[in-house]
Amino acid sequence: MTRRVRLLVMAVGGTGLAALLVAACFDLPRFGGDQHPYGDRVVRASLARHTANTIASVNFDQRAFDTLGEMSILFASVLGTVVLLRQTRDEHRAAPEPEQVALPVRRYALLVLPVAVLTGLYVIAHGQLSPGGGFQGGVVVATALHLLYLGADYRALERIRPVGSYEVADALAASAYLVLGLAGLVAGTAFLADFLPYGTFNTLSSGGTVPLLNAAIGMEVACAVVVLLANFLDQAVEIEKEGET
Amino acid sequence: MDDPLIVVALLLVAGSATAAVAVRDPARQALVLAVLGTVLAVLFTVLQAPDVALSQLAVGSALTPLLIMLSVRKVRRPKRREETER
Amino acid sequence: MHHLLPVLVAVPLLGATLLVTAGRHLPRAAAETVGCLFAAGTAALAIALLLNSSPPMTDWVGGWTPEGGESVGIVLVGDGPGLGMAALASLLTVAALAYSWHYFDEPPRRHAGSFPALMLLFQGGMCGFAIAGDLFDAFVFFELMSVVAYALTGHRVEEPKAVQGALSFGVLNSLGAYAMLMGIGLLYARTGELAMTKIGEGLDRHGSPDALTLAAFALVLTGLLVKAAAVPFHFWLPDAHAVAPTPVCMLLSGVMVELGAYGVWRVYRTVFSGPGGIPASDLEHALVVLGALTGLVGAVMCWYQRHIKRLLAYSTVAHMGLFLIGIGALSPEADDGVALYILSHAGVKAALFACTGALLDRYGSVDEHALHGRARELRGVAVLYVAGALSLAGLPPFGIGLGKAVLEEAVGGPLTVLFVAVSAVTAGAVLRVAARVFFGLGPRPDDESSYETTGKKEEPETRSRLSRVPDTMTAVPAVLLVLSLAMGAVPGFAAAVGHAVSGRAAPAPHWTLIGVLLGLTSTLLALGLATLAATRPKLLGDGAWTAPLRRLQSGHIGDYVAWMLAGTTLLAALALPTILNG
Amino acid sequence: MNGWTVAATAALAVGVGATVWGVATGPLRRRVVAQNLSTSLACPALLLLSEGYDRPSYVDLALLLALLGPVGTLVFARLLVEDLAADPPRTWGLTYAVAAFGAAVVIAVCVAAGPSRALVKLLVVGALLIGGNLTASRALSGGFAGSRRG
Amino acid sequence: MSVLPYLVAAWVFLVGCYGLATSRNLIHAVGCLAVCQSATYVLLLAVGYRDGATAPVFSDLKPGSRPVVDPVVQALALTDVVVGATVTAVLLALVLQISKLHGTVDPDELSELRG
Repeated sequence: MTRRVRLLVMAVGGTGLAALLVAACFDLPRFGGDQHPYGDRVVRASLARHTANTIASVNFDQRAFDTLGEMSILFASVLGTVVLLRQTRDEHRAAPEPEQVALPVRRYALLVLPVAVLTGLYVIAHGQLSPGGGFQGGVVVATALHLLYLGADYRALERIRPVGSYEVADALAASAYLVLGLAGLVAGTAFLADFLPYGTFNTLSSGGTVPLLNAAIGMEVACAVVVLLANFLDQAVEIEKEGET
Repeated sequence: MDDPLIVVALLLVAGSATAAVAVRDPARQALVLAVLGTVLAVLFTVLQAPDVALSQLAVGSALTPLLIMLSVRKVRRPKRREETER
Repeated sequence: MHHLLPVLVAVPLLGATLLVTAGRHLPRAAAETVGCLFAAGTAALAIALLLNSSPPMTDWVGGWTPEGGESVGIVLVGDGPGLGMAALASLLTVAALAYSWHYFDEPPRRHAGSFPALMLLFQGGMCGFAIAGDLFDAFVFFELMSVVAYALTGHRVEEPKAVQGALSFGVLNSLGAYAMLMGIGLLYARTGELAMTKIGEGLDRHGSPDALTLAAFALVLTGLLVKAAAVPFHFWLPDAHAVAPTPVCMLLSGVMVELGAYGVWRVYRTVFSGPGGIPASDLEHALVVLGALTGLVGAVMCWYQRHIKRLLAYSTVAHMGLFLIGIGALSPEADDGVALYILSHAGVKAALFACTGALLDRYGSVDEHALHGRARELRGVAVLYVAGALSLAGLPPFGIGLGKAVLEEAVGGPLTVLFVAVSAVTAGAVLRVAARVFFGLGPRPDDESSYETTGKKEEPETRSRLSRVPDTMTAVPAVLLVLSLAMGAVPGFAAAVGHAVSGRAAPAPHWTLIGVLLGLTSTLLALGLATLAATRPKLLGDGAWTAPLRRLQSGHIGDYVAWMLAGTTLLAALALPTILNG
Repeated sequence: MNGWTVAATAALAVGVGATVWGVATGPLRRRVVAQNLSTSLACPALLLLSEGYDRPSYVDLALLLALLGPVGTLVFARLLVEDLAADPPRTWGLTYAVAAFGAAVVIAVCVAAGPSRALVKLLVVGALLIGGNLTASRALSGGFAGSRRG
Repeated sequence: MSVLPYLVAAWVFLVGCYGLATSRNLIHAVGCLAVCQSATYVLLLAVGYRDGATAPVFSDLKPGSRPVVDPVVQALALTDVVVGATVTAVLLALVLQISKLHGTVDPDELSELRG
């Protein structure tokens, strides 16, 4: 298809879809409206289970099955990336050149690294209380480790990052989520049921299984993102085709 | 809808999304996407969704740009070599 | 029993995590055994649940059973069709894993378990989608299934075609999923609910349909129809199915695409079928138009392929068109027919892909012209291939024949001609391949260079080119074909399927004289077409008139996206009369 | 609307609006600076919003942005180092102005918070914001690579 | 003005589709897909907004003292963000392999699959 035909088809389809969406927008309830039946029920249920952060209650208790799917998507895409970016037969690894980074940047990176890891852990730990949770904190922890690549060089990062162990930890965290779900079936009433005591409202141990599932997700996400970035970094920095110098 | 804050945040999102599409060079697009991520996080805060804003910040401000920039670097690298060989 | 519904998803996922945990130290055979065991365990569970699915089960995950009719949890629905699809997906996963036993080239270094783990994740995603009773939950598992499928399609990363096909697949399906999510957002805005039945009630409460209903309908169906490869959303399918590893093709063509059609059925039935949704006549209108287009385009493109896997992929497109017409008929009889059709089509299509995989690994080619007469020695594979082709045509007593006969009777009218023609042409194309490749019939086709993708210079998927076809690679298709024969021939089976799908609303599906005659007609037509094509290649082989159609299949992502937008518009336009009248 | 949210609106409309324009157009050296400034402007805006909505827990957002924003900029500084070396940005005036704005916002919010545990968090945010912004600017304007690259 | 958020979501989605259809670089195309996805976040959160309400996070808020926005859409958007990031990663991995094997990332120059 030539570019012109494509643009023509695109114009027809885009105009139609635009008209449809705009018409739908004017039929939507007013922005900021007061009709949220499901939302109101969720807030009540969350308070009844002593979970201060309602979003955490939705993610790890009321709609925990969605989070199971989400976690599996992350797990699958990491596994998929590992498979897709594997080292093929005509490729070899070249040791990356040591790089020198300006002192202020280096200092900044090394200083911020522990702060960022701590912040990430804090965000995970307070997931059921304040905004944040396993997903957000996990990404922060994983990103923080890559400050070593930015501030020092790739070899420094490789030293603290045995990718294999992170892969195993990723899988273990994912299975921990599943096992907790099955424990709900055995000990409680249903798969992913919240079978632990709900604790005191607005404390770290409140919410029953919510903090546990949250922690499993935090670990899973942190490890998954590390493995994901490791594969891309390998491609960008180390892996070369045979014949390239 | 009388909250100017929401209007401003929405317009910023619309503007940076349009820019992210209009900028055709992937490295420069990654810069715009990083800004889009930040602006989206601000919009989510204004819409009272701090949890989503946090994850958008975590993903949009460092992770996605890093992934895209690493891909750009990998894609560009062989070309560089050819040019120097010529 | 209903508590075990979520376990159907948890077991394969647990297997996958286990394989990744232990995969670094596990020998390959052990990893593959573990994969098979988990897949088979899930399949057994799915069948056990299926046998108990009358009356339908519902399970509220996390024990959030409704209070006063309202719940905050996610509902899973274990009825006949849902569990049937889950059981089909699980059984086919077992078959694919058995087929791929020792099949692949070296697994990625220190990742012996990665391929079976991905297959298990795929299985988990498909099961989760099949039993979802909550629209957003369906989206999540839809995405899980898609993401795994992209990775599996691109598994052979040293093949230029494989990675390109996987990317087209990925971009189109992700965009479709986002369109679906936009639709879910619109529905949530209107009704404030996510459980499908609740959304349906909410729409009804609101009154007659308006532009929002139409937009939500078009967007949600776009996502599902991209997966179901309806024209003009179908472009990714031949590109992806032609390049995916054979065991993956078996799953993609056999059940994943059909899950898209199943999703259309489920979503329409539970969300849009009330007075506040889209009237049945409009849905029928839309699905019959799209289905007929899909059937015709698929059949024509199928006939003019020489890349055997692409040919089979287009035949899947063509048959998807027939499924969509059947779903659009919205009668219990048609549902029974479609269910039988999908079940036995899955077996037959997977068997045909499996046989093609054997060709690829033995000769390093899947090009019909290049393989002319070369596979004479593979007698067993030849028999399976011909049996598969004949059953694709609807030869009684194969299950496809029965499903198609029931469907033709339910749909009736001029569409019967389309059914006969589509199955005759697709089966004729497969028979033509069999005649040329296995029997060397007719003159050797000249090898002119052409626009389209040929099947030459394909890398075998096994470690080296096989000198003989291993037993697993013939046993799996044989079993699959026997099963799909049994679906039509064992009298109780069809009745059980009918009971599971539509309860007692329709008479149990059974063979009728007209059905047998129609099946025989399309088989004879297919045989005739194949003989004619093999012996007189010039007569039917000149596809010049299809050139414009073939140029559309350009492999360009931009084209495919443009067509997708046009398709959404078309879908909305077909259902528009409702809004104008309402 | 109160004074805090009005200030946040102004910071977003003028400051972040300008950076969106800056990142979308012009030479690469302008775009990277705009990207860096977008985080250094959005972070104080988030602090102002937290105060304006009377939600101390929203400070976490600013904390995260102050941490990760400069990291994002360092990604670009590192991976675009060759393109930037040829044409380094020189916008110290603007950088210091934005840093001063950030400092002013942090001080204002601190004063409003009064001495408490929240104050510590706010000070950490302030330090990270200003330190990160300046380091990232320096890295962009050719200070990333050490002496070896020259 | 009360439809502005929805219109912005629609605009972002369409603009992303336009970019995807006209892209000359696959990495850029994957970026455009991310833009399309951000439309879904905007739509979902706009749907859940309630005038004058605040976030349903009660660590620093007395339950019942202020109206709260809909938490469900936030959980959905959160899931969606994760999905988006991972899909981007898988697609970028595929683009990397395309660039290695085809030597280009311009969709106009890819000609392996046709007809």
